[in-house]
Parts: sequence; C-alpha cells; structure tokens
Amino acid sequence: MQNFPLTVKAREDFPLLKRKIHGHPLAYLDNAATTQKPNCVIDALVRFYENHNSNVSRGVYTLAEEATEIYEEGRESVAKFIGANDSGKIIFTRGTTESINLVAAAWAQPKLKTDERILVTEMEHHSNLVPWQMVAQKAGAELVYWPITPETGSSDGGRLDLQKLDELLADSVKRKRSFRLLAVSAVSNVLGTVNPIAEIIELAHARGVPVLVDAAQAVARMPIDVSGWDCDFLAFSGHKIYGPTGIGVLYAKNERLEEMLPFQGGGGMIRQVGRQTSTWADAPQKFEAGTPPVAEVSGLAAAIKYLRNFGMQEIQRHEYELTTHALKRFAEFEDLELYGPPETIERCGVVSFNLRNVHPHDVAQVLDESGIAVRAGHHCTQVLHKRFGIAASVRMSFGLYNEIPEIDRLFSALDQAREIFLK
Amino acid sequence: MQNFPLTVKAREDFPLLKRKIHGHPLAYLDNAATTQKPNCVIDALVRFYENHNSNVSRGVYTLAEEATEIYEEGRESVAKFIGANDSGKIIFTRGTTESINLVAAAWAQPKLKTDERILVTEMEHHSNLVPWQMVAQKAGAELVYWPITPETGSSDGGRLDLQKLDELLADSVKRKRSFRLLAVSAVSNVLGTVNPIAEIIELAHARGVPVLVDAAQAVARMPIDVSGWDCDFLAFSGHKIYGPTGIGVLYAKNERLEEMLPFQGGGGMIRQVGRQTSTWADAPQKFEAGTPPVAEVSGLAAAIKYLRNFGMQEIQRHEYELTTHALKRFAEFEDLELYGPPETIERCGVVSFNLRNVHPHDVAQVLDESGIAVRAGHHCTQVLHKRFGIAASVRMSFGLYNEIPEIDRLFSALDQAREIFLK
Amino acid sequence: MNTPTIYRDLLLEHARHPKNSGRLESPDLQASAFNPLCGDELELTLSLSAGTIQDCKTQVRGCSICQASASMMSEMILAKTLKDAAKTSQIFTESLSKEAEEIPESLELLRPLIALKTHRSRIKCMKLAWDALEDCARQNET
Amino acid sequence: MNTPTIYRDLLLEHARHPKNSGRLESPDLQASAFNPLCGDELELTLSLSAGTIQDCKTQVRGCSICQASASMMSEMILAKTLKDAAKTSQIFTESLSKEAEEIPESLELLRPLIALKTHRSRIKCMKLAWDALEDCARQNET
Ligand SMILES: Cc1ncc(COP(=O)(O)O)c(C=O)c1O
Ligand SMILES: Cc1ncc(COP(=O)(O)O)c(C=O)c1O
Repeated sequence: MQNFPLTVKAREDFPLLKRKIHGHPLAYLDNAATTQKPNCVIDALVRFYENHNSNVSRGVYTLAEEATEIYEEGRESVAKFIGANDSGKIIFTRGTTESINLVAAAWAQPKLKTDERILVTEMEHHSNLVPWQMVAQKAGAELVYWPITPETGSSDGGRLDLQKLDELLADSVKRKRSFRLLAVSAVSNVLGTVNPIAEIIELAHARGVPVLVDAAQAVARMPIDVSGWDCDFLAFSGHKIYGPTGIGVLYAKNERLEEMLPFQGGGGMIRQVGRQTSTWADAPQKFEAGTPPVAEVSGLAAAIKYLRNFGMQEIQRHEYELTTHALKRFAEFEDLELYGPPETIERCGVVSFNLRNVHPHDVAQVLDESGIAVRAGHHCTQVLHKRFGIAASVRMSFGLYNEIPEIDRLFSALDQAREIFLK
Repeated sequence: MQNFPLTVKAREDFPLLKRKIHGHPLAYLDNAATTQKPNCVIDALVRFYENHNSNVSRGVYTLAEEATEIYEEGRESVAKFIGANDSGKIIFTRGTTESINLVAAAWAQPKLKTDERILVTEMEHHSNLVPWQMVAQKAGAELVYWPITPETGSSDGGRLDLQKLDELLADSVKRKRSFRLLAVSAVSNVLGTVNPIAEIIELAHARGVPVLVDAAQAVARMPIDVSGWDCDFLAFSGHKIYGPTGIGVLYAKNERLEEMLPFQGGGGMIRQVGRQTSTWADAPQKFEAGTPPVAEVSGLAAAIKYLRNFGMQEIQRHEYELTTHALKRFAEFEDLELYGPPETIERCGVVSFNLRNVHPHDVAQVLDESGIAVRAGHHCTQVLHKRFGIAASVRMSFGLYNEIPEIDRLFSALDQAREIFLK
Repeated sequence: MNTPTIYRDLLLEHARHPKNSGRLESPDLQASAFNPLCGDELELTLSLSAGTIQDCKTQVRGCSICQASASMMSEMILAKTLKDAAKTSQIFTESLSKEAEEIPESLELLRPLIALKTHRSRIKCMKLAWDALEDCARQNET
Repeated sequence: MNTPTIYRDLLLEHARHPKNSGRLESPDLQASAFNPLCGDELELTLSLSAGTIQDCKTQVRGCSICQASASMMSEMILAKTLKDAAKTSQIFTESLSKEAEEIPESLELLRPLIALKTHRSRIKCMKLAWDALEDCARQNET
C-alpha cells in the first residue's frame, strides 16, 4: 500500500472527514458532486461575517471599503489561479451552471442565427447542454454532437477524437453552416476523461469557432491556463474546488466580453438609469447585478490559497495514483462494468461503473451502510448514459484527501452488495 | 432616553458590533444595504460545512440525505415566515435582484406584447426597474411610472397615492393598453415609505393586473403575508434579513408558477434530456438550475428562526421608535434636507437626507471617522434622486440592534462635518 | 438497509420475484412514471370492470425498492375499485411523511417499505408505482 | 479624513476655491466623466495650441475630493502638452495602486490626494477629472 504524504496532512484540515457514518469512518468519494471544506475556508467565512461584513462598492465607510477590498482581491486571486492576466475578465456568478447560462443569454442568444449551429459533446453535463438547447430552440438553430469514441470498455472508449472534430469543422465550412460556439468540458464528470483542451481550442479557432470550456471538474484536479489555451470562456464552481456553495466564476476573454450584452438588470451593473432606458457599467460589473456574494468570494479565495499551497501538479499526481489504483482493482472483477477510458493517462479523479444486475441505487445504499459515500444516478448526463444504453451508474470521485484504503473499502463493500442482491 | 430591552439583548448576538472603527465603537447604520449576522447564523454555516456538507437531491447516501433535508426544511421555514401555504411556491435564488430577473425572463418576457405596458413607481430600486426596462425594450413596450406624491418635506411627500393608481389603471382600461404587471416595493430603500401593499394589490387585481412585490426592505422590518395580500410574486434577499449573502427568495403563486417558462437551464431543473430538446421538472426545481446554495439556505433558516424569536411585530415597533426619534432630531436643524414622509406612521427604518452644501460623500466620510457607518450615493435609485433634483444623499437605516444613542452620535458628528466643510 | 433483516428479506423477495410483472395486452388504462433523479421508469397497465381493478401489471426499470413497491402494490390493489386503490395510495403517501408515526392497519403489508422512510432519498423510488396508479385514477375521472 | 491636517486643509482650500472652474466658451476638446456609484459628474474643456494646453476649465458636481482633484489637475496641466498631461495622469493612476510606495517627484503637488489612497472607495472621486483628461487625449489622437 502506498503512502500519500499529501493526504495524511490534508485530512486533518477537513472537519467533516471526522464523521462516522453508520458506525464507520466516512469515506467521502463523491467529490465530483461537491468537495468538503478545509478549516481555512470555513474560517474565512466566519472571519468575514464577524469582522468585515458589509455591502461592497457603494460605501465610503471603513467596513464597506474592507468588504470591497476582500471582494476585489478574491477576483485577483481567481485570475491568477486560472492564468488570466487581468482580473477584469473574471465575473462572479452563482456557479458553473449560471456562468454557462450567462454566456448563453448575454452572448450566444443575441448572436445566434437560424443557419448556425452549436457544437457540443456527448459527454456534457446537463448544465453545458440544456442552456444551448434553449438558445438553439429560440433561434430555430440546432445542436451538433461531437460523439465520443465508440467502444465502451475498450482502450479507446469514452474519449473525444480530434480527427472527428476536424471533420465536423471542415464539414460545417463546406456546408456553410458555421458553428457559433463549441461547448466542451475539460474533464468529464462521469468518465473522468481529460479532454485535450489546448488542441481542441486550436482546431476550433483555426475555423473561427469560439470555445467555452466547462472546467467544473478540472479546476480542482489540474493546473488551468486560460491564457495559454486562449479559450474564449471558462466556467467553474467554488463548491467543487473546496470552496463554499453559492459562488462560481466565468472567465471571458476581452473580445468576447466586448460582445456580451448585459445579463441580469439591477443594482451595480448600471452606469446611468433613465426612466425608459439605461446605460451599463464596464465589465465585469456589467454582468454582476445585485449584491454580490462577498462572504463566498472570501471563502473561494481561501480555497484557492489552500490549493496553491499544495500545488495543483501535486494534487493532480495524487488523484492520478488513486485513479490508477481504482482501475487496477476493476480489472479483478468480471461483474463490474467500467465506463470511460481504461487508461489512467487520459482520465482523472472520476470513475463510473455498474455492478451487473444490481441497480446503482442499491449499490450506493449498501456502500453507505459501510460509510462509503458514492453517487448513483445519471449524474446530470442523460445523453451520455443513453449512449451507453444505461439509465444510471455508480460514481466514485476523488479529492485531495482520499486514500487508497478508502478505495479498497469500496471494493470490499461491493461484496456485500453481491451478497444481498445476487446471492 | 428610552430603554430598548430588545436591543440590549440583541447586540450581544452580533460579533461584528464589537468592532471599533477609528477608535470609536461602531454605529452600524447601513442596514438597508446589508445587515450584520447573529452568531446563530454564522454557526449554522459552520455546522453545515463541518457536519452535513454534500450536494442535495441526487444522492442516496447519508450525508446527501441530510443536506437535502436541511435544504427542504429551509424552504419550509421561508414559506411559513412569509405566510405561504406551500413550500413548493418558494424558489431559491441568489438575491432579490435575481428573483426579479427570474420573473422578468421566465414570465414577463414571453408574455409581454408591444401594446402592453409595465407599471412601476418612481421609488423603485434599480433592481426593480432595469429588468423591466430590458423586458420592455425587447418587446417594444414601455414602462409607466406611478409617481410619488409631490411635495418633498411636506406632509404628503414621497408616498404612493392610491387614487392616482386607480386613475392609471382606469386610464389603461380606457386606452386598451393593459398593464402586464405592477412592480412595486413594500418599503422604499431610500424614503423608508411603507407602501399599502394590500390595498395596492386589491386595486391592481380588480383590473386584472398581477403584482410583484419587492420586499427586500420589508421582510426584516414587518410581518409579511403573501397569502393574505394575494400577491403574485414577492422577492427578497437573505443578506438583508440577518442571513448570509448569496441567497434570495422568489415566492410565486400557483397560477403564475404554472405560467412560468424555465429560467436557466442545467442540472436539477430537468425531467428528461434528449439530444435536441428536454422536458422540465416541476416547480420549484424547474427554476433552480445548478447546485443550490445549501449552506446559505441553512444560514437563512437560522436567521428566520432568530427573527421569529423576537417577533416581527416587536422588531417593527423597535424600528418605529428609532425612526420617530431620528425624525424628531431632524426637526431641530434648518440645514438638513429630509426626503420622504416626515410622519413616522408611514415609514420605517430608513431615513435619507442631505446636509446643505456638503456632498454626501464628505458627510459619510466624516461620520466614518466617528465610527458611524452610513451610506452616501444614489442608493440604486437614480430615477428617484432625479425626481428630487439631487444626485446623491446620505442614508441611515436601522436594524434590530440599533439604539437611540447611536442616532444621537450621528447628529453630533454632523457638527464636525459642518465645522470642516462649512466653517 | 438498516432495517430489520426480516423486512429486508421481504423486500428482496419481491424485488427478485416481482408479482404481476410485465404489460397487459389491451389495458383499459395505462400510465408511466419517471424518476428524473436516476432515470428510473415504470409502466403500469390496468384492466377495469365496473370500476374494479381486474388485472394489473407493472413493467419496471428501477432499483430493488422501486420494484418491490410495484410488486406489493399490484398485490394490494387487485380486486379493489380504482377509487379505493387511489385512496390507499394517498394514505401511503401520508404515512411516508416525516411526522407520521403510526402505520395504518390497511397498510400493514407495506410496513417493510414504510420502515425505510427515514431514507428520504428513496421515497421517490417507493412512490413511483403509486404515482402511476394515481395517474390512472385521474385519467379515469375525466 | 485621517490625513494630516495640513493635507486636509490644502484639499479643502482647493475644494472651496477651485482653480479654473467653469466651461471654456469654445473649447478645442471636451469630455465628461461620470461616477456611477454616486452620480457625480464632471466636464472638462480644453483649448490647445500646437498640442499644448492653453487653457482649461472643469465644471464639477462632486465631493470635496473630486473638486480638489479637478482644481489641482487644472493647475498642473496648464502649459503642458496634452501628451505629457496624459502621461502625468497615468503616473498618478499608478501611484494610487495599493503596491505603490513612493510618490514620484513630478506628482509632489498631488501628495494630499495620494495620501488618501487607502480610502479605496474615494479613488474614483480622485480620478474623475483625470479620466476626462485621458478621454480628451484619446480624442486628440484619433
Ligand atoms: C428595495 C430593494 N430592492 C432590491 C434590492 C436588491 O437586493 P440585492 O442586491 O440583494 O439583490 C435592494 C437592495 O439592494 C433593495 O433595497
Ligand atoms: C462537468 C460539470 N459541469 C457543470 C456542472 C454544474 O455545476 P454547478 O451545479 O455547480 O453549477 C457540474 C457539476 O454539477 C459538472 O460536473
């Protein structure tokens, strides 16, 4: 059994991991849904509310200046974390879902023409599908799916094939039905597939197609470099990177920011309000109507600082080893169906499977009885699940505090599921 | 000097009130912008993150069930607090601003016709104006303003006149240009005016006009009864009722809920997702795309419990006495311009003014030097300020922890402003 | 499942060997139910005679609880009037509420399910078949 | 304002008796600036001769800091080239950043303003006049 210095140190920082579930120590393996919070994040929230709480930007008194400072420093720390050269490109939202809806409403909707299309992949989360369906429907346009590679369980299953993308792009040029946008996730929340974002963006840009990167799963798992990638939009959630709920980020590059109409109307996003019409503040304020989630931003900044202390490379390596171990264990069992690439090199942190002839709900409930928290369901990817011919699956997903023995506990507990449901 | 048992007890509960600002005890008089948080609210957040943190609705394991329970119990406590008979009518949003934008996008936009209009008042916050401007513009429709009563400083200034409303409604029937909606605040965030919501709704409904109530300022200051009022929509923010940032509420009655299209697309709001089209979950989930702010909901529920312990009537009485005292003090000074009704009976908790020939910024900064936090600016009501012929004003606004001596300190500190800027 | 073994065995027995599983060839009423959280699906087909349920079958793609519930339901509603069956469904729903303490006598057969009600996430699984039943009852009214 | 009294007095003097206040009758360039946070407005009018600022006036509706800044600016930029004036504006902006420690010699006159930079909420007040100046410089380039 390997030893993970990172984990041993990290576990102490997360109060929730001390919980016992049905008498067992909690093995929290649902990090793709949401991550636990280290003490420093919780403390940041408490510190904000106990010392600096006030509304931002609009007050000249001391507290208001402190709160504004905390808010804008949070913006800067996000910018640095994802490689943006200017915090003015960072828009705070409620989460990945709202970030994507913002792009859909403020940028795609006003631009989309009936003869244009939106390119998505079969592995997208509903939050990176449904907004585009809604936009396309209003414009009378349609979605085109970049399919995943076919053979499930074989060595090239569940990935995105760059050559296929090139064909789709070339075909769209030939048919003069251009893509308004390619919306693609950096890491699949079901398959764990790590998509080659840099190459994808390069191909898309070569044909003039802007790219939105859904980085909800990637940001906690690998270094992000929006400038190096030259991506047009990137979205993620605070609660999936060890930060609080209620906060998300949209990065947009300058050209796109300039093209975006306002999103929601209200306080903070205006310049001058007349009786019938108004003018707008500059970005990013233009897209942040209403009182912003200042406490949540302070918590997000604390989470980012925490992650930077470990180093994203270190965390990536850690999850890589956990994933490798999990995949190795899967090879031992004939009755487990694994989805997504079986090679660790192309995936990270997320592994979905089914125990043949046992419903994922039943599996998850039996695992819970042993204190193991995994998710059962379609994980907000019905299109992907239909593609595999299944309705649901069991998903384990790792965080920086997980350990190999937790994964082994899961495989042991699967025996109990077999015992109960297949005996 | 009166004695406020409520305040004396309450002050202990708010850690931030112990802060010193420039060597003085903090007199926090910017409660209309945001309120401070009692320990029980901060504790609720900590407790959630330390013990129950997990994503809601989609997990069958213990933690996920606990989080879902906390989330749905929060919905129930909000429903009870505002007199809704069914928690299914409570939609969680990011704040008042998002709640209003939700109604604008999901209900008003699809319905609004060019020959219809939207009725607003001159005292609305930008968050209850700009969304309607945006909706109206897209539809080629227009806003109509229900003016406030004219004489500033006189006994009938800064109120809404029911007879005028009746005229506007009758005129719209005569001209066959119906109002799609009346959007009105329950309490003005600048004038403190308490609007006669029950009567307003009755008049509007008599002409078939639905009413949206912006209760951002009202909810922390008086009992709310959406069922008794029969209002169509009601919006408010957690952070203005002693709860956390990042959480807000939209109440909608059944008829309206049924008319509403989805708002944002994504996880949690769907029923079935196909490749080109999807179907939607029932309300309220239909309007809550993405991971919800579960921690924030637990904090909001704690705030509501805290308020119910005092009793909203008690809090209302308390703010009434503070307001009465402030208005009495204003009468002593010739160089202070007061905006809004000078009678306490029609206003609560919020008092805006100017020190003649001194800019509000300068006044607020001098007050800050004495530890007094007030707001200077247009308070997101440029239309109202233009109506008064001013660009900005100074605003003091009360919370349940404020005391009469704090108000007196403000009036003393105004002498310093006079000394510096008018000597 | 944290419930006494006897209940669990009862449920598993139903799940493994569901009663009245499948589809009626020419049903008088039919309804589907869908659980958006996990994608589970269920189809209920009924034949009626003078308001009484003559025959019924359920086709289930779901977890053991969902299957067991459908199987138990089919046993309980046969030979009942559709109205009475729908009423049973409502009583079942009430008995699943957090506040409910006693299990009504008429629901004795469902005790193994109701015992699981503390698992709030599984309520929808238990109710899927009954949702379809209530849908049939509504169809019959109009 | 928590700054040594001598600075404060200097600022107040400018605010009370602003230099070059008003509007030029037929300016070569003009620009307005607006602070959306408080509704303050400022209009700058300039006359140029061979790129050099011959005359300038500011019309201000704003707080004491905004007025003082406009007044000080008007004194500093007179007889400078518009280009140099815009450069001064940029140096001023840099000296207002949180990190900046030293005040450049060329900005000595603005020391009372820069001393207030810890009040981050007032930065926009200080910069309003200079924003209008930079706007004029941009107009002149195109
Ligand atoms: C009357 C009124 N409406 C709406 C709002 C907007 O609330 P929020 O900024 O929390 O969305 C406020 C406060 O800012 C307000 O006072
Ligand atoms: C890949 C991916 N995209 C989008 C989302 C949506 O994120 P949120 O629910 O925080 O808005 C998630 C997680 O739920 C995800 O895994």
